[in-house]
Amino acid sequence: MAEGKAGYFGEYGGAFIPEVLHATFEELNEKFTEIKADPDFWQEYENLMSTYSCRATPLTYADNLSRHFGGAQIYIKREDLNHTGAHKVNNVMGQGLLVKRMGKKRVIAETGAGQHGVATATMAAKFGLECTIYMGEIDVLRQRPNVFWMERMGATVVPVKEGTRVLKDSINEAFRDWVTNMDDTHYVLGTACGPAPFPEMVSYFQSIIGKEARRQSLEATGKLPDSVYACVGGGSNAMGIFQGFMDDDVELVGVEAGGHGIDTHLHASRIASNDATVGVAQGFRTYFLQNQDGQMNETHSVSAGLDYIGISPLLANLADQGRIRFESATDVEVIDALSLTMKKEGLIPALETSHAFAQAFKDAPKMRSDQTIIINQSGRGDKDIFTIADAFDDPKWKQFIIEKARQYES
Amino acid sequence: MAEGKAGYFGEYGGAFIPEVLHATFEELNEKFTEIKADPDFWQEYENLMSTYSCRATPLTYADNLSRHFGGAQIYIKREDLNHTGAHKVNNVMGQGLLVKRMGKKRVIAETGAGQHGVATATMAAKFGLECTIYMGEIDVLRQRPNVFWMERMGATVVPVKEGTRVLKDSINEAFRDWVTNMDDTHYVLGTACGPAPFPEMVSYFQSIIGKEARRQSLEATGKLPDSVYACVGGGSNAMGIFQGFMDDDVELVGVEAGGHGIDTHLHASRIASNDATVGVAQGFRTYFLQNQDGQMNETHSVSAGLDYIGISPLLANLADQGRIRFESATDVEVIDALSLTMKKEGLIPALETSHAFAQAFKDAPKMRSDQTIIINQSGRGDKDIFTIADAFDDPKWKQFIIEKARQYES
Amino acid sequence: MNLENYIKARRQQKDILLMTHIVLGYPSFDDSLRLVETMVKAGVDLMELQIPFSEPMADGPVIMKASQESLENGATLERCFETAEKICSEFDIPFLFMSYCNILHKYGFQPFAEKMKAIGIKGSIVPDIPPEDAQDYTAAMKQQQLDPIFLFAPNSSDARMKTIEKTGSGFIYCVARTGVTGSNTDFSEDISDYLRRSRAATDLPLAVGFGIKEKADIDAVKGFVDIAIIGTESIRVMDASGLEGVDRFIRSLA
Amino acid sequence: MNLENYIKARRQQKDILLMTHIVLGYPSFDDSLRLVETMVKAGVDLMELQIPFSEPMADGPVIMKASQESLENGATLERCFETAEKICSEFDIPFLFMSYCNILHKYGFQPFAEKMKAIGIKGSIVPDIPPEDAQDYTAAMKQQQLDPIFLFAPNSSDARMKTIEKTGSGFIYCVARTGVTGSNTDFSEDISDYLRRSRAATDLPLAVGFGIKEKADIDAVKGFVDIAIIGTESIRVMDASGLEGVDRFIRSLA
Ligand SMILES: Cc1ncc(COP(=O)(O)O)c(C=O)c1O
Ligand SMILES: Cc1ncc(COP(=O)(O)O)c(C=O)c1O
Repeated sequence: MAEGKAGYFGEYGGAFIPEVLHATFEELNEKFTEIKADPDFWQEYENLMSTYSCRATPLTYADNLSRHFGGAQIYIKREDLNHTGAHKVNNVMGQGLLVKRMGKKRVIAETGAGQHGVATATMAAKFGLECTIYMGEIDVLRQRPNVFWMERMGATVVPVKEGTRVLKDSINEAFRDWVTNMDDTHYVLGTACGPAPFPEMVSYFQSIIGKEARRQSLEATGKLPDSVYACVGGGSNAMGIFQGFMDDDVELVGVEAGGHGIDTHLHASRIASNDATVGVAQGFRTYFLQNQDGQMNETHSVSAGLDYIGISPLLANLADQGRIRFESATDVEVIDALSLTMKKEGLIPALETSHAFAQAFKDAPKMRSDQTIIINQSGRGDKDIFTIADAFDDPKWKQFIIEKARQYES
Repeated sequence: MAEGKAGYFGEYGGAFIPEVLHATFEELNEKFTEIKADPDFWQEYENLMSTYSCRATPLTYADNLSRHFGGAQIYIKREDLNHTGAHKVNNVMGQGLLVKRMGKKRVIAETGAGQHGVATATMAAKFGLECTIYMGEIDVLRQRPNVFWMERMGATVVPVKEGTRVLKDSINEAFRDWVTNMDDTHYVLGTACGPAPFPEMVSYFQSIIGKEARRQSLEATGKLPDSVYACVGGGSNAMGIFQGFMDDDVELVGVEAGGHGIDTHLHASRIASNDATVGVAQGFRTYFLQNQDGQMNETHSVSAGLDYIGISPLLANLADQGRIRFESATDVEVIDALSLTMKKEGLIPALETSHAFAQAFKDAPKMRSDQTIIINQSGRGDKDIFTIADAFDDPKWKQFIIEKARQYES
Repeated sequence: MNLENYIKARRQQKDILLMTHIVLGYPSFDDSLRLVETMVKAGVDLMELQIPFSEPMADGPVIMKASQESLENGATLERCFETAEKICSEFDIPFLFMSYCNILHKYGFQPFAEKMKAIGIKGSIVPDIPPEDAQDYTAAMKQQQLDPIFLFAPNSSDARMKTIEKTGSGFIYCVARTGVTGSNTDFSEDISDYLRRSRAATDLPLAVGFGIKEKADIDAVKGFVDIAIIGTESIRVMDASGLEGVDRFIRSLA
Repeated sequence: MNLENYIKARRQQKDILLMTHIVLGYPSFDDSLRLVETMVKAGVDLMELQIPFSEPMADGPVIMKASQESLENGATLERCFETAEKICSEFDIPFLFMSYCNILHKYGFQPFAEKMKAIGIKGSIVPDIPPEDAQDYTAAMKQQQLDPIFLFAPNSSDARMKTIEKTGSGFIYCVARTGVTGSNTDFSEDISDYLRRSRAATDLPLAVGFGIKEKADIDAVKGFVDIAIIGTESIRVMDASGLEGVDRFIRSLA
């Protein structure tokens, strides 16, 4: 997939890493090249995913939503059914197999919402690896349920007290660990960002989504979809599904976090807004939400998993090429889309995922009924209950928590 | 499967219902007979389950646990990967298709832990049915997260303030609704209990588990398992997997809730303890935990889904015949089994499910390494976080809840 | 004189008989005795004594709550029997037990029937035993010359009514509407069709219950049935205005 | 005189040179000026002025915290340039910028190099620009006769060292150990092998840093390298005992 200089996609990508990691990345690049060329590896990976998680994940026809909007036929790719509840596990298990090949004994990872942390802790338990998860202190406080599960699976969760104490800071901290322990440790990066080969490698493992979706679309409808929707944080689920349709006449739509609106600066839209500029940080070159000095901005989104400052270099490049349409959905639109999806289909998309639904719901009514779209349901929302209940401002939930707290305090 | 008198299994079963429901049950029996004889129906059911949920659910080889115990090879049937997180959805979607055939517009259900309620609310959303869920007031308070999701999916959750305000009382309340609204309403009973044809019908839909598991065992190991383990509440997941091996030389092991120990009366073991006697309640004849006057006892289990007073008439009969070995696992054993499974395999069985794991862990070390067992992982534990965190008495979780409560109160 | 004959004889003197209901042990066993006394003196013709059960599937909230409180106050089957025995010996109308299958089943249908006979109870109403599963129950009752009362529902077909009436004896309890006890029934609406079908289906006396709560309701069914049954309403009255209220209430129905 | 020659000339008079480090704007820009003054007076031979960056991937906790506080106090790139300009004009040793790629990239490598030249900064240390991606950066620096300093790590192979030394100029920064700044390095342990390999790989002067915090550490590397770099430790001393402490600390190293 890379073109031109290794590790670059157009002018994006690269590996801006301290010298001490050079050898580690050399090994990683070598092993990644090796497994890509090895059909047995992909077979091993598919076997693992079909016995440990539930791949192929289904493509669900959303008949009620389709009828409700009276436009395109809406299909939903069900990454939410994966073990641990999101597409993140695809990448993590793939890297886990790689770790085994490299003979390393320990994995580290960053996590924001906690989804990737849970997936990594799960993989580490399954593969018998030591595991440390870096998580911004603010996220540790917000996302206690995920911390709880990571710890119960034997991982050490380290609250990162530096910087803004959120996702990007946990990435910095993970790198700090790695430059100290690279000999026995692999850093399981959670999205299609970071220094090469991570963006390509994560996309490679996630491409299992698109491969399946393409085949399933043909089986279910006899043709390819007209449009495919995915939310875009770092970009891994989007790259995952888009890769199935890259060379086809299929519109690809990436939906970023619009937060309070892209005019407000309180968002995390790198491409859909005009607020981001090209920079080099966290090991790679891409569009970042940064100020004029090159300091990274704080971002905002109702979903913890989409508020990353940068975007996959692969997506930045595809945006330049006009291959992907980028849109954004505001917090309010997202909650509405989530609510409608629950009521109409009995599905609970994660808040991240609901961004893709929100945009699809804007477009579907304008399409013909013989057109079809696929929305990538990257994860399930039931682990977001604390956030979703707050988003709905549910009084009975609050009462429940207050009562529970009273029990604990007495 | 029925033998002798219709709706009876040995001396258990029957339909002890008020006259006003007679016609409703006649119709239900008729329709159930009809779909059982209709191969298209099963095909439609399998299609639905493979596109809306992720059937066939995988059979996962637990290599770490197998090695840890050094005995039998342990395989895990992954009902936890189902949409809504447990086997309950198999039954609910099956009944949903039946409701469509009967042309009814509304469904009602009882729920204890909330799992079956969530599954029913999900099905109702998907099928466009009105939905009322009865849930004991105590369970509503304990299981707020599930109530939250049911309501968000459009269901009305009615807290039952009668009786002991738990599962059995919500069943009574659901029947009270049904005797009033039987014309347009179907009662989606959640386990293999209740008046005929429910025990047989629920088991029929759940048999999809066993069908798959049998085939998958042959594929994965070239032979049938030596033993199959399932936890037993009402008995639906157990009947579901056991049916795949009923006529084979395979040991079937049902594990009931041992609570504080079967000598303490604080448990919910109907067969494994000597505390239950045959009775007629909630519409059917089986072993019940009741006092000498025939009043039902309160039961105890760490898991909300296993503390039912009765047991499936099919299982009671198979117990009489010696076809199933019944065991019990105490709360403490269950938490230990859960903890080990998380650490060794990255799997989070529900507390109910962990009973099956606990017994399997007692037996596996005594078996030969060329023997295999299957444990039915009926559900995932991450929705039990409030209960599991309490079971582990996790101080950081408590702190999190207390902080959250403070936010809400301010 | 058996129950059926008692009803038929009594009907010679009255257009319609009155059957009332209490929950044994609610509010207390002493109160149960006094309630019966009040009702009998006020002129009721027969009575149901409900033995509380922890899973009262067919009862509405009022009776359910009464049953539950009775059990919470420690009501045992033994206490119910003792009180029923006292009642039967002191008052000279027929008394029936009302309960759920499990109470009889756990005690044993035969011992239970023997006990009823010994106490002086004339029959039993058990709403969760359908005719199909009634054999042991009816056999035990009949052996003791007791009457197992069965129920018709508005949605029972003519054929079904035949089956039911063949299984039971004493009289037929016509449930006035679908649903549980204690809700309103609109007796001004036409339930005459249902009651006429019921009448045609059996030679047994007919009683009608579920939602009767004032004289007008009784008047509406007069001519169609032999007995009007007051269930929930008398508990409501008792809760609201005590024995005196009950006395006034029952007398107002005559 | 360019940086390399300055170092070589100075080494004629001293066994080993001392390079120290400050974070611009920490604790304040005024303090930065005073710190430089103290250090220069105490005899340091060259200094790194770190421009804080919000994502300091290679820094340890102490420098990271200093950077963050500087930014929180409102440090802008403009203020950093102004202060650096004042420093360069007032003190007569070579000053280098230390920062991360994005700071230069965002400003533009060429404008950044021009600015450095105008201010009087002699070179730059940017730990997250590897030789492979350094072309624009080094070209811009070299056009202004500035030195882009590159780093060796203990796990750099001989071949890799060759690549690195060809890309950079001024001197080579030998990272004493893996990990981030500010942790302990055991200089009594044998790092001589690594430093000997470094020496063999380049004719550029060698500096060693990461974990030097007392005279004994400096003595241990004397003879292997030309410059000892004090990074984190002087921030620690400043935090603990102010400018006076820093003065005492630097003098203790001579
Ligand atoms: C469910 C879900 N979807 C999407 C994302 C965004 O990540 P990416 O853009 O890499 O898919 C996350 C990140 O946490 C997530 O949890
Ligand atoms: C995950 C899970 N397993 C098992 C059970 C017990 O039910 P059954 O015995 O019908 O499978 C429940 C009931 O709520 C459940 O949620």
